[in-house]
This record gives sequence, structure tokens and C-alpha cells, in this order.
Amino acid sequence: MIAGKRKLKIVLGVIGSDVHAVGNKILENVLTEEGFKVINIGVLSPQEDFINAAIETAADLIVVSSLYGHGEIDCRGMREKCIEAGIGDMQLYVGGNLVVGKKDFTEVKKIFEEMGFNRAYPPGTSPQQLIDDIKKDFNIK
Amino acid sequence: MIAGKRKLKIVLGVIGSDVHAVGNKILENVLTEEGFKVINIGVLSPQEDFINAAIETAADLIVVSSLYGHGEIDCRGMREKCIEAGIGDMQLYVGGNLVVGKKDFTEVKKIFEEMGFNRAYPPGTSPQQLIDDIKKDFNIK
Amino acid sequence: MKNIRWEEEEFLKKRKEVLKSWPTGSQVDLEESINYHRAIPKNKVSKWVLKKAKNEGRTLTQPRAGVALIDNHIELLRFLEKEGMADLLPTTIDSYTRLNKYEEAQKGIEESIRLGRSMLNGFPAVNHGVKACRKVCESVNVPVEVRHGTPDSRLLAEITLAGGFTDFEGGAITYNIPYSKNVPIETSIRNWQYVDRLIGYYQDNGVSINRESFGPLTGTLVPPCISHAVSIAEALLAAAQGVKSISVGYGQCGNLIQDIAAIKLLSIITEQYLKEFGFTDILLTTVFHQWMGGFPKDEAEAFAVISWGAAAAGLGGATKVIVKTPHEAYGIPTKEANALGLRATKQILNMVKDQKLKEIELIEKEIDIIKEETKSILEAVLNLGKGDIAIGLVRGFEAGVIDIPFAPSRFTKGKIIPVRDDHGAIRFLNIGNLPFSKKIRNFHKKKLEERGKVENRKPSFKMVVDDIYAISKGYLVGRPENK
Amino acid sequence: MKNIRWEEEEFLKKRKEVLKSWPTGSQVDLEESINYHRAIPKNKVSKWVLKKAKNEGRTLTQPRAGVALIDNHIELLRFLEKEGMADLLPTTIDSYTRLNKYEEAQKGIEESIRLGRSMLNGFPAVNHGVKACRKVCESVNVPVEVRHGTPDSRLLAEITLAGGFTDFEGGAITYNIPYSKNVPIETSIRNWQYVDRLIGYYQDNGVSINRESFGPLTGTLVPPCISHAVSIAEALLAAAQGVKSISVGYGQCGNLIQDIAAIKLLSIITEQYLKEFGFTDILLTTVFHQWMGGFPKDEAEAFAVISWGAAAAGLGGATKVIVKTPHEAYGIPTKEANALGLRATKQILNMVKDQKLKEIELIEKEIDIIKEETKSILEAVLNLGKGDIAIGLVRGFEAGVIDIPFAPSRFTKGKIIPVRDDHGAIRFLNIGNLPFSKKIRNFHKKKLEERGKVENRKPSFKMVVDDIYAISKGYLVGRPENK
Ligand code: B12
Ligand code: B12
Repeated sequence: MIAGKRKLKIVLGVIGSDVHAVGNKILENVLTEEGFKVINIGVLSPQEDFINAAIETAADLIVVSSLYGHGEIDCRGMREKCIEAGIGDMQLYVGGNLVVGKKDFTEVKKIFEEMGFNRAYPPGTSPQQLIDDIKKDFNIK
Repeated sequence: MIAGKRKLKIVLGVIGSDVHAVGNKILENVLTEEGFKVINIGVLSPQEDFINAAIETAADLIVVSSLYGHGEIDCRGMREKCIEAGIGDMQLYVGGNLVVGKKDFTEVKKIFEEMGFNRAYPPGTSPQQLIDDIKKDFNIK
Repeated sequence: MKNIRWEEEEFLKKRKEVLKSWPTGSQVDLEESINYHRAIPKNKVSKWVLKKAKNEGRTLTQPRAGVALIDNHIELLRFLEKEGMADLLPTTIDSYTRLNKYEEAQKGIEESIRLGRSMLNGFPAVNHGVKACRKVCESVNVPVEVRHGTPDSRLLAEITLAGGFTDFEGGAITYNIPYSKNVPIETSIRNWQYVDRLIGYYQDNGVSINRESFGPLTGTLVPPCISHAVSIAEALLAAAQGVKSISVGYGQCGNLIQDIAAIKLLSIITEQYLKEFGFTDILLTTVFHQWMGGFPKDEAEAFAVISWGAAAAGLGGATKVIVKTPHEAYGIPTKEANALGLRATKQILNMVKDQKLKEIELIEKEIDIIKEETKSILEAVLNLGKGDIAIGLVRGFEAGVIDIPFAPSRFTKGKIIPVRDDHGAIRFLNIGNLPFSKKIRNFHKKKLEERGKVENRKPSFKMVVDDIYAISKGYLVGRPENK
Repeated sequence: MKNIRWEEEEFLKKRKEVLKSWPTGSQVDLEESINYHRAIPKNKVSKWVLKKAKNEGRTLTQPRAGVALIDNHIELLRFLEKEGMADLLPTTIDSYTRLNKYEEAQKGIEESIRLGRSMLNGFPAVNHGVKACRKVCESVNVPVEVRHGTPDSRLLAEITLAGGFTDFEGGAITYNIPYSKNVPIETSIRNWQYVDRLIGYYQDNGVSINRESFGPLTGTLVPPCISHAVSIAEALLAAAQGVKSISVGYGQCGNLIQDIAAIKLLSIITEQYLKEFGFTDILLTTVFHQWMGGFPKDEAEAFAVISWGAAAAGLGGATKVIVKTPHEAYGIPTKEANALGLRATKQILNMVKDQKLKEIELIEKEIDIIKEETKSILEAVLNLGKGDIAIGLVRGFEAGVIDIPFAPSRFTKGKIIPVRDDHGAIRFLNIGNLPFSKKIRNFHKKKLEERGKVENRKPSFKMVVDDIYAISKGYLVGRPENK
């Protein structure tokens, strides 16, 4: 990030009844080191917690992780809830192991994009990829 | 075999430039133990050696092994050579790893049957299967 | 709360409450279930199959598997029995059920029916009820175990045991700390005492249900002494409630010497503690989990990780090995992928089963280390509990003398930080509040200095992150580039 | 015939003959080729890549691969380099070429073009000629070795070395006895002396070509002492002709202790013999072949066998491992299957590379056994040759003091019969005429009695047949049903 500028604020968490904590801890670590301001709401987080945290901190981006396979159910309606809460144009990224089973990712991507996520990532995406995309989307050099 | 009856005579060998000796040794052992008379011409045997051995011993059956992948080239014309040699109705079996590569066996089987082999077997066929089929074809109980 | 056997009255009172927490609870009739169990043939009862394997020195295979709908789940298990030659079968429970969210599980069932594919990551046994469970268990010819990750599994236990399962995984610590954020240890101990007492009740009536502790915890660089201490504690908790068939588990570290040492020691030291506390008539068996951390995406590489785990399990003499699949990095495996993992595992097990690795000083030394560490932890825990392991666990976690790395729970300090040494064995970068002797502390320090020197960097959290990724990137030790 | 360096004159005379034996021979210009080699960068020269790996204690991977047509072959090698991350590449020669049947190879090439698929089980390098070989070697970024099985490979060597290959497999014994029926040992020694001298000639001119001996022989239950004795003999033959970079090989037995012992000993004892005969400036490296006998048909099981081989290679510290594929039981693998085997292997190698297996008495004991056996054989051979290994080999095979099991050749007695002991190590059921001490004989007898007792049967050829099938059926030791 360009020094002196306002830090990009990212709400980070693992959605639903998902307890996979390791990737979350690493993402917090890496995003923070990159210079972002990370609000990590951790595992077992309902949609509401993401949205409340984003509103409270006036965040720029919500990064949702879902590892355990219920991502499709857990993420449904999240965009609508954002709209209701008045942050309808919030950037929403989602990644992890989004659906149950090993599936062709183009299909999975479509499902999540139709749900209103701006970006959806396949299993094992590296944090660097995420950082690169954030910089692209938020015009950070 | 039914005791007292003439023993079924089988010419056994590995065709072409093939040196895989282990399966051949085991087949000789198993077929002999089963009570057949085995004439084993061993590895590196050209078509002619099979046919000559069959004529010399008045054999009932030729069992060709091909492991190394050149089976398709090596076996071509064998039926024709049998006909020329006056043993046109000789039973010809072939087995091993008949073609180069892992292929759908129904296709391979067709190739060898069209060449005039009475039976063709996929990789790793057990000697017991061979014995069962011999007994069926030669009406041995 | 103490580690003593619950009074019958207290137990029966609680049962009424528990069974009311979801409609299917009313399907449970304990006396009828006991009779049902009595009729199950021995080859379908975990305890007997485990006992036989233990006596013969064989290592059994077991997959993880569970889908939302009953018929699909049965098809899945049958497939794994036939095509995977699984010696033991599982029924893995979905994550909503694990958190007692039966309504969401119900939604998952309905969605799965609607979309024609499993929308749940496991089998929602509570929603399906007793009869469905029996149908599942009856449809195969080997024992079936309930595998989950449920801090409060009282209703799940009631329904699945009535449903004919003969093995139940979990424990107050192993199914709390890695699986929840806000459940106090005291609560999960109480809830698991209930489960253990329920199994003890079956046992009192001549029905053996095996209780397995979930050794791998967070699956992420867990040092053997941590999981050993926890496993032993859970064994003592179960035994106190009258459980007589116990399996203790361990998740592969990846260093062969450490893995063999750990699994060998696990059975010896658990037996010792059980004996020390007066439990002498328990069948104790061990479970080895193939690598529980992040897997490589490439299936060939995954096969290698699976095979390496199978080798350690077999050479270490575990009673059973829990098998991963070539789909691990992606998602719940198809039944075919699951069977592939099982078959690869069985091939290795059969190839190593007659091989004895004896007279290996390195293993003996490693055993001594893990033993001393484990004993220090348990001693401190028992001291804090004034000899009572239940109280000791609550206070011990509070004090951090027992601690679990990378856990979501706020009831473990999370101060310890594990990292690999130069040979890939898991050591401590930060010992947190663990009550280790100076000798042990120095041991770890020296080990990490050794690695630091080779990699020309100070041991740090960066090294830990590298280790977390290492196996998924094709290595055991997470070296910096070009090392 | 003796084991002494050929006179230049004799060699050059023979060359003329050899180069005339097939039209492509005329393409070889030795001086031009030497210059060509001088320009090859070190990272594409086997010797240097092997040396680096040896120094770093790494184990390199190499597949087997070869198809009939040039472009397809290049595509195959590139794929294995990229997708298989192969450290070294091969060019496996087809079986007609191996038997100098260049006309049949030509038919195979034509048929392959006609049918659009490879009708040959390898790359017919002689027919394709020098330029084609250079095209192959130039199209990849790692060293390429000629791998074959040719009793008389003089022309093959001329063409492929002129063609830029920097490594050449085989030997007077290892590429005769398992690969032919009627070639006298004296003949193959002469022909391989030619090849070794050719390589020595390159060496004299500053170009290092590595010479690898084919350790696994018939791939079927070959006891380590047999392949070790042969490997050492071939190293001595090569060294005498001026070869300075030598790899000795060994085929996995399947018992980890025996495999580690064997591969460790192999490099030590070969160095000793080389030194004893005055060859002190040779780069010696070792090659471990993943299981060379019958493979399981199931691909998951095949992955397990591959992984187990990779583990033994890595833990044993071999310089390179030759990799099998999940298609092994069926036929020449597709390039994809080949890459899968390579990737599984690399994953294991990387996971075990930092693990040291030290202080293992069982390994030391096994080393002592193999060492004594190997030395007895070589001593007897050298005695018969009055100190000359070439003469000794001819007489030794005649006398059966050196012998190879399951071979097609009539120039080995074929009297020894190997079989596994109760732990899966390969022992002798029949020692034939091997010059073993009473102690060693008793050792084997005792080992087999042990197994016989467990299986409740007398060690016999039935046991051997069971062992031959065992790995392909999922076991290491071929037990009777239900044992
Ligand atoms: C360790 C582990 C566990 C541990 C977790 C411990 C803990 N509390 O953290 C334990 C054993 C407890 C566990 C439990 C379960 N697990 Co789990 N687990 C794993 C495993 C092996 C590794 C996860 C891990 O830590 N990886 C290392 C970290 C660094 O990587 P990561 O988590 O993938 O995160 C990275 C990336 O995904 C990415 N990322 C994450 N989020 C986002 C978001 C964005 C926008 C981007 C760009 C990137 C990104 O960046 C992260 C950092 O690099 C994976 C399989 C695998 N990956 O190999 C299965 C896996 C995730 N688990 C799975 C399942 C099903 C479960 C269980 C239901 C049990 C079961 N059936 O086996 C329970 C669920 C409990 C619950 N309620 O959540 C499945 C999910 C299936 C699916 N999606 O189809 C997996 C894929 C295994 C499998 N193939 O079946 N598990
Ligand atoms: C050991 C072995 C070798 C040894 C052989 C030693 C010797 N002289 O005997 C060595 C190392 C020398 C060798 C060399 C080669 N081999 Co090789 N070898 C094998 C291997 C691993 C095992 C063979 C074996 O002994 N099996 C055990 C015995 C008991 O089984 P079997 O041979 O299959 O025989 C049984 C059955 O096939 C059946 N059977 C046999 N014939 C018949 C006939 C009938 C009618 C019936 C019903 C049944 C039947 O019964 C037998 C007894 O149970 C196989 C792969 C495998 N199967 O796992 C490759 C394999 C046969 N080899 C192969 C090749 C290509 C070669 C080489 C060209 C080198 C190379 N490119 O790697 C050379 C060929 C040399 C030559 N000129 O022939 C390929 C053949 C490829 C193909 N068909 O597409 C295979 C399949 C490996 C592979 N997947 O690439 N090999």
C-alpha cells in the first residue's frame, strides 16, 4: 500500500458452523503484513457478524472463508442482507473449499457470482493471489 | 484330466523378441501339475518354432505368450502359417500384455480374434482361468 | 463436577431432558436397544473386531464417509466395504448436527433432496432417527462407528447407539477445543460424562460399545505429547463412567521415527495410567490418523502422502488407521476416491505387516522424550485437579499447562507454537505455559537451532507457516526457497 | 579376452566393422561428436547432475519412456520433464533394436506411422540415427540416458553417444542374462568392453559419459548379494576401459531393512573393490529401482507400491530412483500415468529427505550378511579368473558360483532359488553352487524354517510362486490363504 494513505479495511472470517481456524489465522497474518487493516471475526461466524463488523468499522471489503462444504447454504442471501443493511455495494470475496466435494470450479464460481459475490476462489488459492486481486480491485500499487 | 486317457499336448512359449521368462516358467509348472503334457519352447520364439514343435509332437493346442508389447506385430500371420503347415485347425490361445500400452481389452481381443486366435486374454489372467478354458474347449472334466 | 461415575438417578434425570431436545429423541428405548445390541454378531461389533486385530497384530482400515440422505449413505458404505475393502466403516456426521443445529440440518436434507446431491458434509443422524441408523448398520457386514466433532453429543449418542452403532468417537477435549469457540471445558466434560455413562450403562448390561478419542485435535503440527496427554485424560474420563473398550488416537506427524515412537508409546503409557487409576479390565487399542493437515492438490502426490501414513501406521503397529483420499485437498471425496485411498492403504499395510523395525535407538530416544513431556503435562494437570483429572483439565487449560495449537476455542491458551526440527519431527518453538523441565526445554531449543542454522534463519512464525504449507507443497519441512 | 584396456588399434578396427552393420552407422563422426559434447551445458550432463545430487544427499527421479516416432518421443520427454518434474530423462529403446533387429524396428516405425500409435515398446534410436538423437536431447533441459537391454549395443552406443546422450545403461551381464537366451558371456563382455572403451575414449578427450549397470537383473526376487556381485563386476569392467563415472543399481526387494542395508552397502563395497583394483578417481553413484516384479493391476495399489519404493530409495540414500507407473501391470504407460508415478515419488522423496534412519542394529546385521555373501561370490569369481574379473565371470557363471534366478539365458546355471523369509526379506531356498560359508547357509535355512513354521508348510517351490505373485496380489510375503 502506498504509505500515508488510509489503510484498506478488510473484514475476515469463516462463515457458518465452520471451525477451520488455520487458514483464517494465516490469512489474518498475511493480510496484516501486507499492510491492510484486518478485522478478523474468526470461525463460526454468521452472515450478520460479517455485516455488523463491516458497518462498525466502515470496511472496504469482506473476505469470507468457507472450508467445510456448507458454503453454498451458508452464503446464500448474504448480498441481500448487505443491501438491507445499507452496504449493498460492499465488495464480497469468498474462498476455501466452497462446496461439498471435488467439483469443476467454473460451475462453483458461477453459483457464487450469481449469489452476488464479486470474487470466488478455488481450493488452495494462495494468499498472494488474494492480495494481487485486492490491489487490482482497489487500485493499489 | 481323466486318468488313463491320452494327455493333452500343449506347446507353450513366448513369441518374438520377448524375454519375459517368469510367467512362462510358472505356466509350464502349473500346466504340467494339472496333468497336461507341456512342450515349452521358452522365450524368444518365432512363430515357426511354435508350429514346428506342434507338428513334431502332434500337439492339440498352442499357447502363445507375449508380454513386451510387440504382440500385435509378432502374432500377425500365425494362423496363415499354421494353414500352410497343414495344421490350419490348431487351437491357438494368446495372452500376456498383448499390445503396447493400457488399452480397453475388448478392442484388443477383437484384433487377435481377427488374426485367427481362438482365445485372447487380458493382462494378469490367472493360470487357473487358462486351465478352465482348456478343459471347456477340449471337453475335459 | 468430578471424575466420578454418575449416579444412576442423576443420569436418568438428564436423559429425559436430552431426549426431549429434538423430536427423534422419543424414538429411543434403552432396554429395547440393549436387546437389539445383544443380537448383533461379533464380527459387526467394533470391540471384538478391534480385539482380534490387536491380538493378531494387524492394522485395520477405516475411511471417513457420510452424506445427507439415508439411501445414498448406505450405498456409500456398501461401496467402501466392497471396493475399498474397509475393515471398519464410519458414519461421519454433518457439521450442523455437530453443533446441535438440527433445524439447519433439516434444511440441508431438504436441499439435498431438491438438488439431487448432498448439500451436507455428513450424515445427519439425529434428524434421521433410530430406525434409519439401524437400517444403515444392518446394510453392511462390518462394525460402523459414529465419527463427528460434537461438543455436546448426548442426543447424537442416544440415537446412534440405539441405532445399532457399536463405536463412538470423540471426547470432552478432542471434540471441543478443535471444534468450537465458546464451549467451556467444564460443560463439555459434563456432556461427555453423560455419553460415557450411557456407554457404561450399555456395558453394565453386557453390551460393549467402543469409545474412541480423537487424537489429531486440530490436525496441524500437534506435538505428540499434547495429543497423548489429552488422549490419556479422555481415557480416564471414559473409564470412570464404566466404559471398557477404549481407543486412543494420534495424528501422523510425518517423521517416521517420531510417528513410530508416538504410536508405540501411546498404548503403553495409556495402559499405565489406566492401571494407576485402578482400571485394569479395559481393552485398549490405538488409532493412527494419516496426515491430518493440508494435503497436496495433485492426486498422485496425495497418494504418496496416504501411502506414507499407511506405512507409519503399519510399522508402528496401530490397531487401526484412518484413511485419507486423493480428493482431500478439494472436498468430501466421491466414493470412488475414498475407495482408492483405502486400497492404497491396504496394499502398504499388507506389505509392511510382517516387517519388524526393532533395535532402533532413535525410536527409543524419541519415546523417552515424548514420555517425559506427556507425564509432565499430566502431572501438572492432576496436581491442579488434586488428583481429579476432570477438575485438573478445567484448571489445566486455564493455566495453560495443557494447551492445543491452532484451535478455534477460547478455552485453550493457544500459546504453544509447534514447528518442525531439521528432520521434520514436530518440536516447540514456543512452549507456552507447558510445565516442561529445563532438559526438555533445552532439547527443543537445540533442535530448532539446528534447523535454523541449516536454513540460515531464526526460528520464527514464518517458519511455522512454511511448515503448515509444506506437505501440501510437496515437502515435510517448510524450507525457504532453495534450501 | 581379459579385463584390460583395449588397444587403440584394436578398438578403431572394430569400430569400422560396427559402424557398417547398419546404414546409420556412417553418420557417426567421433571427433565431431566429442566437440558436440564439449558444448553441452553441465546441467544437461548426467555426471554433473549425479555428482551434485550425491554431494547434496538428494535422490533424483527418472522415469522409463520411449515411443517409436521422434516427435512423439520428444513430446513425451517434455511432458515428463514438465508434468513429472523428472530430474533425469530416459530414452528407452525398443525390443527389436535391443536384439539388433533393425529391419523389424523399421517395420515397427512404419506401422506406427500407418496406425497413428506406437507399435514399438521403445525408441528405435539406431534406425532414427544421430541427428534424431541430438534433436531429442536438445529438446529438453535435463540429461537424457539411453536405457535398453541390449546384449550387443555397440552400434546403439555409437549412434546415441554421437547423438548427445550423456548416460548409457547396461552391462555385459545385466544386459545379457536377463535379456537373451543364447549369448555367451564371453561375447557380451567383449561387446560391452567395446562400449566401455568408446566411453573411455570420450573420457580421454575430456567428455564424461556416465555408465550405469542394470541392477535389478530379472526383477524377480533377486537376492541383493547377486545383483551386488554383478554390479561390482560390471563397475570393474567399465573402469578398466577408462570409464570414470559409474552408477551401480539395485532393485527393491520390499523389506525396508533389507533395502536400506543393500543400497547403503552397494556404494560402500563397490568403492572398496574399485579402490582395491586401483581405480581411485571414479565418481560412483547408486540407483534404486522401484519394485521390478509383477505389479498390482489396481492403480491405487500400484501407487502404494510406487510410494513404498520411493520411501526405501530416499531413506536408503540412493542417488537416483527409477520410477514405476500406475499402468505397470498393463502396458507401456501413457505420459500422464508416467508423470503420476514421478510426482508420487517426488512427494515421498521430499518428505523423507531430511529424515535420518540411524543406529539401527537390524540394518547393520543385514549389511554384514549381504557383504559376506557378495564377497564370497566375488572371491570365487576372481579366483576362477586368476584375479581377472572378465575371465572369472565366464568361468564363474559356468561353475554356478555366480548365478541369476529366473533368467532366460542358458549361460547362467539358474540353480539358485530365492524366496522370502517371514519378514519379507529375500533369502535362498536353494543356494545352488554359490560359494557360501556354512554360517551363511545356516542363516538362510533358519530364516526359512522360521517362515515355514508360521505358515505350517515346508519351504518349497510353491512358496516361491506365491512370493512371485504376492505384491501383485497385495502382499509382500506370499502366504497360503488365511495366514
Ligand atoms: C485441518 C483440517 C481440519 C481440522 C481443523 C482444525 C481447526 N479447527 O482448524 C479438523 C480435524 C478439526 C477438521 C474438521 C472438519 N473438517 Co476439515 N480439514 C482439514 C484439512 C485437512 C486442512 C485444512 C487446513 O488447515 N489447511 C491449511 C490452511 C493453511 O489452508 P486452508 O484452510 O485451505 O486455507 C487457505 C486457503 O483455502 C485460502 N483461503 C481460505 N479462505 C479464503 C478466502 C478467499 C477469498 C481466498 C482468496 C482464499 C482463501 O487461504 C488459506 C491460507 O492459505 C482440510 C483438507 C485440506 N485442505 O487438505 C480438511 C477439510 C477442509 N475438512 C473437511 C471436513 C468435511 C471437515 C469435517 C466436517 C469433518 C469431516 N467430515 O471430515 C470437520 C468440520 C468441522 C466444522 N464444523 O467445521 C473437508 C471439507 C469438505 C468440502 N468442502 O467438501 C476438507 C476439504 C477435507 C475433505 N476433503 O473432506 N478439519
Ligand atoms: C519382470 C519384468 C521384466 C524383467 C523380465 C525378466 C525376465 N527375463 O523374465 C525385465 C526387467 C528384464 C524386463 C524387461 C523388459 N520389459 Co518387462 N516387465 C516385467 C514385469 C514387471 C513383471 C513380469 C513378470 O514377471 N510378472 C510375473 C509373472 C508371473 O506374470 P506374467 O509375466 O504377467 O505372466 C502371467 C500372465 O501374464 C499369464 N499369461 C502369460 N502368458 C499367457 C498366455 C495365455 C494364453 C494366458 C491365458 C495367460 C498368460 O500367466 C502368467 C503366469 O501367471 C512386467 C509388468 C507387470 N506385469 O507388472 C513388465 C512388462 C511386461 N515389461 C514391459 C517392457 C516394455 C519391458 C522392456 C521392453 C523394457 C522396458 N521398456 O521397460 C523389456 C523387454 C525386454 C524384451 N526383449 O522382452 C512392459 C510391456 C509393455 C506393454 N505390453 O505395453 C510391462 C508390462 C511393463 C510396463 N507396463 O511397461 N521386464
